[in-house]
Amino acid sequence: MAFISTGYNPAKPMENRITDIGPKDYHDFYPPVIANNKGKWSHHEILEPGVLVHVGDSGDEVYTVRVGGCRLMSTSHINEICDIADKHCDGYVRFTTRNNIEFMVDSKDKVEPLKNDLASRKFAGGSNKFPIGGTGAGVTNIVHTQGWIHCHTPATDASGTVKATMDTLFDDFQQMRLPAQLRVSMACCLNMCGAVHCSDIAILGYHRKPPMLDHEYLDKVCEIPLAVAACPTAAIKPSKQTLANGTEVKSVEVKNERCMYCGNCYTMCPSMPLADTEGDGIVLMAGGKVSNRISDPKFSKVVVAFLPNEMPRWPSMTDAIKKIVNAYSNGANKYERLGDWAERIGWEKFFSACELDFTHHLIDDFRQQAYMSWRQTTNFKF
Amino acid sequence: MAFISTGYNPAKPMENRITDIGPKDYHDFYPPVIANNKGKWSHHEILEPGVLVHVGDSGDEVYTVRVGGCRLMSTSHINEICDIADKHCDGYVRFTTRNNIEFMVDSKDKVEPLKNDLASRKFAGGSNKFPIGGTGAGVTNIVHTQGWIHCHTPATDASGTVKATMDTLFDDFQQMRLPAQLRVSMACCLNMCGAVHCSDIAILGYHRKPPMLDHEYLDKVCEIPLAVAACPTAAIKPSKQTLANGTEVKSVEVKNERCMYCGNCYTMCPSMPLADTEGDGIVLMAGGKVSNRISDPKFSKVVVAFLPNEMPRWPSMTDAIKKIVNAYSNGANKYERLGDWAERIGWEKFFSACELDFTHHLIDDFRQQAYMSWRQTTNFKF
Amino acid sequence: MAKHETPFLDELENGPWPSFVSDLKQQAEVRAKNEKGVEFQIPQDCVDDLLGVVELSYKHGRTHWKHGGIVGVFGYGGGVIGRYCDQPKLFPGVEHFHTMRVNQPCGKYYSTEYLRQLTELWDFRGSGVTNMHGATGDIILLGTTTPQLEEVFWTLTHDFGQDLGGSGSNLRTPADCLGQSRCEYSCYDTSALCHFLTNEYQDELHRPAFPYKFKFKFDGCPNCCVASIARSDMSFIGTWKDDIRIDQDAVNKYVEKDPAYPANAGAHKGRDWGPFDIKKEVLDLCPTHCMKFENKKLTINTEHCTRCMHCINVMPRALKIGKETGLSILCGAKAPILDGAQMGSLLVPFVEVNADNDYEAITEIIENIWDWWMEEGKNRERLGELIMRQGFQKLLEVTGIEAQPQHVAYPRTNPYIFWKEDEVPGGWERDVDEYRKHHLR
Amino acid sequence: MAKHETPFLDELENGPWPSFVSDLKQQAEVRAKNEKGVEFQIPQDCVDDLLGVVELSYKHGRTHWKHGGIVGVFGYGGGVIGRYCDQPKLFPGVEHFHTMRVNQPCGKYYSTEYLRQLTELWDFRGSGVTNMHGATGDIILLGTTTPQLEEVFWTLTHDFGQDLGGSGSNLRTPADCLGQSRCEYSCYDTSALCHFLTNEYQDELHRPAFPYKFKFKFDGCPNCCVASIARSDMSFIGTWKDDIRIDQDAVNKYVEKDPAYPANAGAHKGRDWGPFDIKKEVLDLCPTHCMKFENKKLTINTEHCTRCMHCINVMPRALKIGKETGLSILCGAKAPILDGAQMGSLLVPFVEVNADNDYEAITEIIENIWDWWMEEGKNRERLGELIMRQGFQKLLEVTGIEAQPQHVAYPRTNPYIFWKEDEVPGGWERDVDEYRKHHLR
Ligand code: SRM
Ligand code: SRM
Ligand code: SRM
Ligand code: SRM
Ligand code: SF4
Ligand code: SF4
Ligand code: SF4
Ligand code: SF4
Ligand code: SF4
Ligand code: SF4
Ligand code: SF4
Ligand code: SF4
Repeated sequence: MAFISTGYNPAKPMENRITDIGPKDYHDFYPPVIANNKGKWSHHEILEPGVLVHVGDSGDEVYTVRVGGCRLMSTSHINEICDIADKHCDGYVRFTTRNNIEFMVDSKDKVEPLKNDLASRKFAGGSNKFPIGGTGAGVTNIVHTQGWIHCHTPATDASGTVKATMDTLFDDFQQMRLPAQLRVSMACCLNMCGAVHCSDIAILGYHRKPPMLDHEYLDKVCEIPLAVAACPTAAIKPSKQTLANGTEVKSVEVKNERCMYCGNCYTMCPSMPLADTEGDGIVLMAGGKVSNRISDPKFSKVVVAFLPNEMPRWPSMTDAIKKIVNAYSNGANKYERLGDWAERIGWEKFFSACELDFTHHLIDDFRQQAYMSWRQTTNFKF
Repeated sequence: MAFISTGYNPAKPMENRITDIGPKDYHDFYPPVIANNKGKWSHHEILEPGVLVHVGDSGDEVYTVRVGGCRLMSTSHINEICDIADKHCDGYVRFTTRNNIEFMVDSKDKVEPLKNDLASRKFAGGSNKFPIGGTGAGVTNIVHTQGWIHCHTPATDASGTVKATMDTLFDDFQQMRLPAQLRVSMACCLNMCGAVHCSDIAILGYHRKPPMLDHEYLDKVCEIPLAVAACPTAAIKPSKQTLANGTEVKSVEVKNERCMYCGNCYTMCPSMPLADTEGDGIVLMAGGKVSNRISDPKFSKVVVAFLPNEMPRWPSMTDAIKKIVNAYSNGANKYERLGDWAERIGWEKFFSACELDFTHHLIDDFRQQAYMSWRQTTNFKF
Repeated sequence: MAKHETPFLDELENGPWPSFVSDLKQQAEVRAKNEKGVEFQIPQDCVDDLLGVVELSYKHGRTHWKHGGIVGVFGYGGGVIGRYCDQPKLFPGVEHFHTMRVNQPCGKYYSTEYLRQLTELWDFRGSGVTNMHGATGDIILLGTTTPQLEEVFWTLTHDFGQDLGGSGSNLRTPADCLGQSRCEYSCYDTSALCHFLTNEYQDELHRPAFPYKFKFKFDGCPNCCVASIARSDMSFIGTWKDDIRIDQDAVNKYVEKDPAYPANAGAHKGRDWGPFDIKKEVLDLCPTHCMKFENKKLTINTEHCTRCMHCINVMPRALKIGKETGLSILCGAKAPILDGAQMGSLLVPFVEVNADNDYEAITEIIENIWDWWMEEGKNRERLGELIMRQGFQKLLEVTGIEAQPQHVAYPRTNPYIFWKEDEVPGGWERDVDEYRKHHLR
Repeated sequence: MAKHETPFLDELENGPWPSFVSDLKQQAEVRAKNEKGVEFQIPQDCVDDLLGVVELSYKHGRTHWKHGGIVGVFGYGGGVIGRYCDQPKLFPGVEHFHTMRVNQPCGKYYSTEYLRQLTELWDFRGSGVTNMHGATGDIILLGTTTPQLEEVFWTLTHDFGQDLGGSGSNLRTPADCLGQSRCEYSCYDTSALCHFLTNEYQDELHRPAFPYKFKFKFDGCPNCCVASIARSDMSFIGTWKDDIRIDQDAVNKYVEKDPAYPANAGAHKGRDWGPFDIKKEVLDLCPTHCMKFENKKLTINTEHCTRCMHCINVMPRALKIGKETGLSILCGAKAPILDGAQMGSLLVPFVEVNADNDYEAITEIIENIWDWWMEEGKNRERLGELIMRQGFQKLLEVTGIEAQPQHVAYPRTNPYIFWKEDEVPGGWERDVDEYRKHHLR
C-alpha cells in the first residue's frame, strides 16, 4: 500500500493550510420540507412506534421514521443508509442525540415503502439493520462509550453490554407501553463519557482493584508528580522501590485502602494499570433523568453495587435490568419517570419491587454530601 | 453575711459524699389523675387556646391550662406558681419542653377559677404573669438561650429579643388561627444552644467581625495551639508580635478573609474577643421543623442575612418576623408548616410574599453541600 | 429604689408577654426587703447588679460576661458553668456568677413541695434567679459564687435526693417528652427509659471521658415534642409496626362534623377553615397516599404508611397508633458548629422497648457506639461528625447492624464505592509481570 | 474466511438489535474483497484485527488498548485521540489506531452526498469504522495511523470545507437538539446559536488554553433533548416569560377524546391507560398546581408556572410556548470525576437570543466566565468544581449578575456568611485597648 499524499507537506505544515473553518453549515443539509417550515411547526404526533409526523403552520407535513442505530458503524453501513435515503428521502437523513437514525419523507404515502424497506434489511448474522422504534413511552437507543473497542481505561465492554441489553429490551424499543420514557445509558469507566449519571437506568463499568505498579518502568514512562497529583483521594505518594535485581528506582506507593479505583492515575501514568478479570465489572444505577418535565433533573442512584463481567452477554446484568424495567412498568403511573416512581413509593420499596438486594455499598460515604442521602426522619416503610 | 456550712468539709471532700443519684423520680411528681391513667389515655381536645382536656380509657379527664413562661424566672415567680398550683392543682405543676407552664386539674369545674386566677396576675410593669395560650395552630413560647444575661459569646441578647418578639406575636400565642404550629426559636450565637437550626422562624445572634487580638496577654492567658486548632476554617496561625513597647511576644495572627466569626477561638482563648457594637446583630432563619408529620424534618434557611442590634426592642427584627408570619398566615394551606408552604410556592415567591430582599449572602457557599442548594433546573418562577 | 438606672430595660416591661425585667426587679426588691430574713450567702444585691450589667450590655450592644474558668464540684466534670463579670467594680454583686445545672425530673412534673425546697435553697445560697428550664432540659440555677457550689451540691444530694446534670465532654442531661403520662400517641414510656438510662449512665454524665458532649432525647412518637431528632446525638423516637387502629364509627363522626370530634382535636379552632373534608384534609395530605375512604370506610395500606402521624393527629378519636410498638434510633443530630448542622440519621428502624431486661437491646447499641466514638472520635468531634468522617457503614459495622434500604433516603448517586480487599476475588495483590505478558508496555 | 476466530463475539450476532459484530464482519469482508479497488492507506485487514483484539478482551475481561501519547494535526491541540494496541504482534493491523473527531453539523442533518464523501475518505485513509456519533456529538472516525492524520485533515478542510472537533483542554465540540428545524417547542434557534458560537470560538476549540475541557450544549426547551443540563459546562436552555398560549377549542378536543388529539401526541399509545382525564393527567401533575379547568376553559396562572413543559407535552395541539422567548443559562454540569457529578446550576434565568447583534448578551457572559476560569481554575479543574471551590457568589461577581432567589432551590441552611470588610460598618480593624476599657480582662 503506497502512501498517497493530498499535497500536505510535512516540512512546510503551514503551506496552504486551512484551519478554523468549523463544521459544515447545517443549512446545506436540511431536506426542503424542513428548510421551508423551520420555526413554524404547529404540532406533531407519534403515529406508531418509530413514526412521527410534524405538521407545519403552513399545513406541510414531515413524516419521520426512526430506526435503531448501532453507533459503532462501518462505512458500508453508512453507505447503505445513504442508499435508503437516496431512494426514499431525496438524499437527506439525520441522526438523533441518542444515535438513532431518522429518515424523513414529506408525504404520508412515502411512509409505508420506506418502512418496508427498512424492516426488510438484516445483517448476515440475522439481526435487524434498521429496527423501527425508539419513540414515546418506551426504550430508545442506549448512549454509550468506547469500551474494549477503543479505550484504554474501560472496566467492561460498551458495545457488547449495549447489544445484550437492547436485545433484552427490544420489545420496549418497538412499543410504547411504558409509563414514560425510559432512557438507558452506558459508560465503560468512571469517567462516564455518556450522561450515565442522570439516566433512568445506567450501566457503568467499574474497577475494584487499586492500580498495579510497574516499578521498573514507572519513572521512565511517567511524571511521578503528575501521577501523585492525579489521585482524588491522595492515595498515591512518591517512594523509592528496590527491584528484584537490587536496583533502587524512583516510583510511587499506593495506599490501597484509600483507593476508589477511579483510574485517574492510570490516565496520567501507563505504569499503573488497574484492569483485572475478576476485579472489573458492572455497576447498575437507576432513577436519573435530565428533562425538567414535572420534576427536576436528577442523578441516577447506584442500585446494584457490582456484577461480574460475564462475557459475551452479561446475563446477570440483563436480568437485573429486566427486573427493574418490569417492576417500573407494573408499578408506575402514566407519565411517571423511573426515578419519580422510586421516590413516590420510597427507595426501600424500590428494592423489594425490583427484587434487588440492598447492601452496604449502596450507602453513600463520599464527601460530606453523603450525609444528605441518609434517612433523617422516622418516615420510612417497613 | 456569714458563711453557713452544710457540713461539707473541703479538706475531706469525700467524707459523707453522695454522688450519682440522678434526678428525682418522676413518679413522685405525678398528679394522681396522671398516675392513674398513664399509658391509658384515649384522646384529647384543645377546648380553647391554652386549655386542653385529655380523656382516659377509664373516662377520667385531666384539664390542662398552659401559660406562657418566661424561662428566666425568679424564685419569687416560682413560688407564685407554687401558690397557684397549691390552690388549684393539689400541689402539682409541670413545665413543657418549650418552657411553658402547665396547670392541671381533674375536673372541668376547676378550669374557670384557675383561668381567672392566672389571667388576673400581672407584673408591676403591666405585663401578664401567666398568659394563657400556646396550643395548637398558633405561636407558642420561644425556646432561647442566655444572651447578655449570662453568656460570654452572645452577639445579641436572648431574653430581650424574645420579649420583643413575643409581644409582637402575642395575639397568635393566644389564638389558634394560623395554618399550623409556628415555632420560633432564639439562639444568641452560632453555637445555637436552642434548636434554632430547625425552627419555623429562628432568631440568631451573629458576629460579623473577626476576633480582636490582645497580643500582650494572649500567650499568658491562652494555649496557642488550642486556639489555632479551634478554628474550623484554619484562619488562625501562631505568630510573633512586637508590642508598642518593643517587646516581642508569642501570639497568633488571623487571616480575616477566612474568618466566619464563629467565635470558636474566643471560646478557647479569652484574648480573642469578637463582640462589636456595629458588627454584631441578628440573622433570621425560616422554614425549619422537627416533627415528621406529612413532611420530613428540615433545616431552617437564612432569609435575612443581617439586622443590627436595635436595643431595647429590635423593631427591624420584629417587623421582619411579623411580615413572615403574616405572609405565611395568608398564604399557607391548613396543616401546612411554614417551610412546606415556602417549598410549595417556591422560595423565590417566599421572598416576594414576605417582602424580604434576597441578597448574595443567602446563597450557600459553605462546604461542598452548598451545591445542593443551588437551582439545578429550569423550573423556576419569574 | 433600684440600685442602677435601667432605661433600656425598662422598655422591656411594656407589652403583654411576661417581662423578665419586671420579674428581676421584683426579685431585687424581695431580696432588698428580705422579709423572710434569709441569711444570703451571696451578695444581697446581686439581682440589682445583674440588671445593671445587662443594662450596660443594652447600651454597648455587647456582653459583659467573661469566660468561666474551671469551677465545679469535687469529682464531677460537669454540672457547673463558671462565669465572671468583666466590670466587677461596677457590679460587685455578680463578679462571680456561676450556674449550676440540676437534673430535671422526667416529663418535668413537679410537686410544689419540691419546687419550694429548691427556691428556698437558691434564695439562701444563690441569686434566686433560674431558668425553668435550660435548652437541654436542666433546671438552671443561675448565679452563685465558687464557695457555694459544694454547699448547694451537698444540700441537693443529702437533703433533696437530687443530682446535678451534665456539662462538658460528658453525657448531657437526657430529656423526654411527657409521653404516656399524658399523651395517647406515646409508643413507649419515654420517662421510664429516660430515667433508667440517666441512672444507668451516671458515671458518663458526671465524669468526662468522651471526646465531646453527648445527648440523649426521648420522643414518644414521630411528632417529636422534645425535638430529639434535631438536637441529640442519639434520638429515641417511638413508632409501631402493625396497623393503625381505626374506629370506623368515630371516623364517620368526624366526617359528619360531630362537634365532639373537631378536626385535629381543635387545634385549628381559631379560624374558619370551612367544614371538615376528610379527602382534602387527610387522604390528600397523607404523604404516601396510602389511605382510602369508600362507603364510609377508611382503610390504610399499612405497607405504605410511614407512620408520619398526620391522620392520627387530625382524627385522634378515630385513629390510634398500632399495638406492636417500639422505637427508632437516630444518630448524630447537632447544632451547626463546626461542620454544619445535622439531623439524626436513622440507625435502628425498630427496636422493642423492654424494661424487664433493663432495655438490653438499647443499651447494647449505645455502648457499642460509645466504644467506637471514644476510640476514634477526635477532640471536640460530635458523633455526627465522626459518622460523616468515617462513613455511615462504619456506624453499622460497630453496631453490628445490617445495611437496609431504610437507612437511606436514596442510594448513593456516585459510584465511588470502597471495596474491602476480602470482598474482591483474588484480593489486591497482583503480579505486574504476569499482567505484562498479556499487555505489553 | 475471518482472520481470527471470534467465538465470544459471534454470540453477539444473535438477537434482534443491530449487531456491531455483524457490521464489523461485513466491513472486514468488504475490505478484504475491495471491490472498489481502494488503495488502502492503512492495513487492509485492520477490521479483522479489530475483531481479534476485541475477542481477546472478551476472553480476558480486560482492554487491550494503551495510552495514546500525543498525536494530532499541526497547530491544533485537539481533535485526535491517539491509541495503540498492547498486542501489536498479534494484531498488527491495529497497532496504531487513532481516532479523529470531526465536528458534526448542527442538528445532525446530512446530505447523502456529504456522507458518501466522508465514507470514501475513511475507507481510503482509515479503518472504515466510525461512531455516528460520539457522546459529545462529533462524527468519530475510529482508527487510523499517525501519517494519515494530516492527510485526512487536508482533505476535510480543503475538499469538504469541514473542520475537526475538540478534545484536550479545549472548548469541546458544541452540540444542540434539532430545535426549530423540526420541533414546535423550540424557544430559540439552537442550531443558529450553536453554529455561531462554534465558529466564533474556533481558536478556543482548537488551541488548548483552558485549565481543562469545556462544553457547550443547546436545548431548545426544558425537555432537554440534548441533555445539556447534565453534561455541559454551559447549558443553554430555551424558555419564555409570558403566558402559555392556549387554544381552548383544542383543549376541549383533548377532553372529548377526539382521535386526532391523542394525549402526549400519541407517545403512550402502546398501552390502554383508560380515557384521557385532564384533571388526572394534566392539572394534578402540574408541579405547581397553577392550572384550572372550569366551564370548559383552561386557565394557567403564569406567575406560578415554572414552564416545566408537562402540560404542553400532553396537549401539544392546544398549548404552545409563550411568545416572549429566550434562554436560561446553567453552569457547571459534569461527570462525577473528581468531586462528584454536577448538574448545571442556574446562572441566567432569562436572556434574549439575538442573532442581529451576534448574540452579544450571551458571548459577554461566556467570556467573563472564561476569563475567571482561566485565571483561577486549577489544572484539570472543571468550571463546576471552580464554582464549588470559590462559591456561587464569585460566579455572580465575575459575570456582574445580581443575586436572585431564582439562583437557589432554597436559601442557605447554615449561617456561615462571609461578610466583606466594606459591608460591615467600621471595618475589621479595632482597637483592643479601647475595647478593654469596657471589658476588663
Ligand atoms: C430526536 C430528539 C432530538 C434530537 O435532536 O435528536 C428528540 C425529539 C423529541 N423529543 Fe426528546 N428527543 C431526543 C432526545 C431526548 C432526550 C435526551 C436523552 O435521552 O439523552 C431527552 C431527555 C431524557 C431524560 O430526561 O432523561 C428527551 C426528553 C424529551 C421529553 C421529556 C420526557 C419526560 O417525560 O421527561 C419530551 C416530551 C415528551 O416526550 O412528551 C420530548 C419530546 C420530544 C419530541 C416530541 C419533540 C417534538 O415536538 O418533536 C420529539 C419526538 C419525541 C419522541 O421521539 O418520542 N423529549 N428527548 C432526540 C431523540 C433521541 C432518540 O433517538 O431517542
Ligand atoms: C445553658 C444553655 C443555653 C440555655 O440558655 O438554655 C447552654 C449554654 C451554653 N452552651 Fe449550649 N447550652 C445549652 C443547650 C445547648 C443545646 C440544646 C440542647 O441541648 O438541646 C445545643 C444544641 C444541640 C447540640 O448539642 O448540638 C447547644 C449547643 C452548644 C454548642 C455547639 C455544640 C456543637 O457541637 O455544635 C456549644 C459550643 C461548645 O460546646 O463549645 C455550646 C456551649 C455552651 C456554653 C457552655 C458556652 C461556652 O462555651 O461556655 C454556654 C454556657 C452559657 C452560660 O453562661 O450558661 N452549646 N447547647 C443550654 C444548656 C442548659 C441545660 O443544661 O438545660
Ligand atoms: C406539652 C408538649 C410536650 C412536653 O413534653 O412538654 C407537647 C404536647 C403536645 N403535642 Fe407537641 N408538644 C410539645 C412540643 C412540641 C414540639 C417541640 C418544639 O416545638 O420544640 C414539637 C415539634 C415542632 C416542630 O416540628 O418544629 C411538637 C410537635 C407536635 C405535633 C406536630 C405538628 C406539626 O404540624 O408538625 C403535634 C401534632 C398536632 O399538633 O396535631 C403535637 C401534638 C401534641 C399533643 C396534641 C399531644 C397530645 O396528644 O397530647 C400535645 C398538645 C399539643 C398542643 O399543645 O397543641 N406536637 N410539639 C410540648 C409543648 C410545648 C409548648 O409549650 O408549646
Ligand atoms: C469518544 C468519547 C466516548 C464515546 O465513545 O463517544 C469519549 C472518550 C474518551 N473520554 Fe470522554 N469521551 C466522550 C464524551 C464524554 C462525555 C459526554 C459529553 O461530552 O457529553 C463526558 C461526560 C461529560 C463531561 O464532560 O463531564 C466525558 C467525560 C470524560 C472524562 C471525565 C471528565 C470530568 O471532568 O469528569 C474523562 C477523563 C479525562 O478527561 O481525563 C474523559 C476521557 C476520555 C478519553 C479521552 C479517555 C482518556 O483519558 O484518554 C476517552 C478516549 C476514548 C477513545 O479511545 O476514543 N471523558 N466524555 C466521547 C467523545 C466523542 C465526541 O467527541 O463526540
Ligand atoms: S467511559 Fe472511560 S473507558 Fe469508556 S470511553 Fe470514556 S474514558 Fe474510555
Ligand atoms: S485509581 Fe484513583 S483513587 Fe486509586 S490510586 Fe489511582 S487515582 Fe488514586
Ligand atoms: S447560643 Fe452561644 S451565646 Fe447563647 S448561650 Fe449558647 S453558647 Fe452562649
Ligand atoms: S471566629 Fe471562628 S473562623 Fe474566625 S478566627 Fe475564630 S475560630 Fe476561626
Ligand atoms: S412526641 Fe408524641 S408521644 Fe410525645 S408528647 Fe408529643 S405527641 Fe405525645
Ligand atoms: S400516618 Fe401518615 S403515612 Fe400513615 S396513613 Fe396516616 S397520614 Fe398516611
Ligand atoms: S429540547 Fe425541546 S426544542 Fe429541543 S428537540 Fe427537545 S422538545 Fe424540541
Ligand atoms: S408548564 Fe408545567 S408548571 Fe407550567 S402550567 Fe404546564 S404543567 Fe404547570
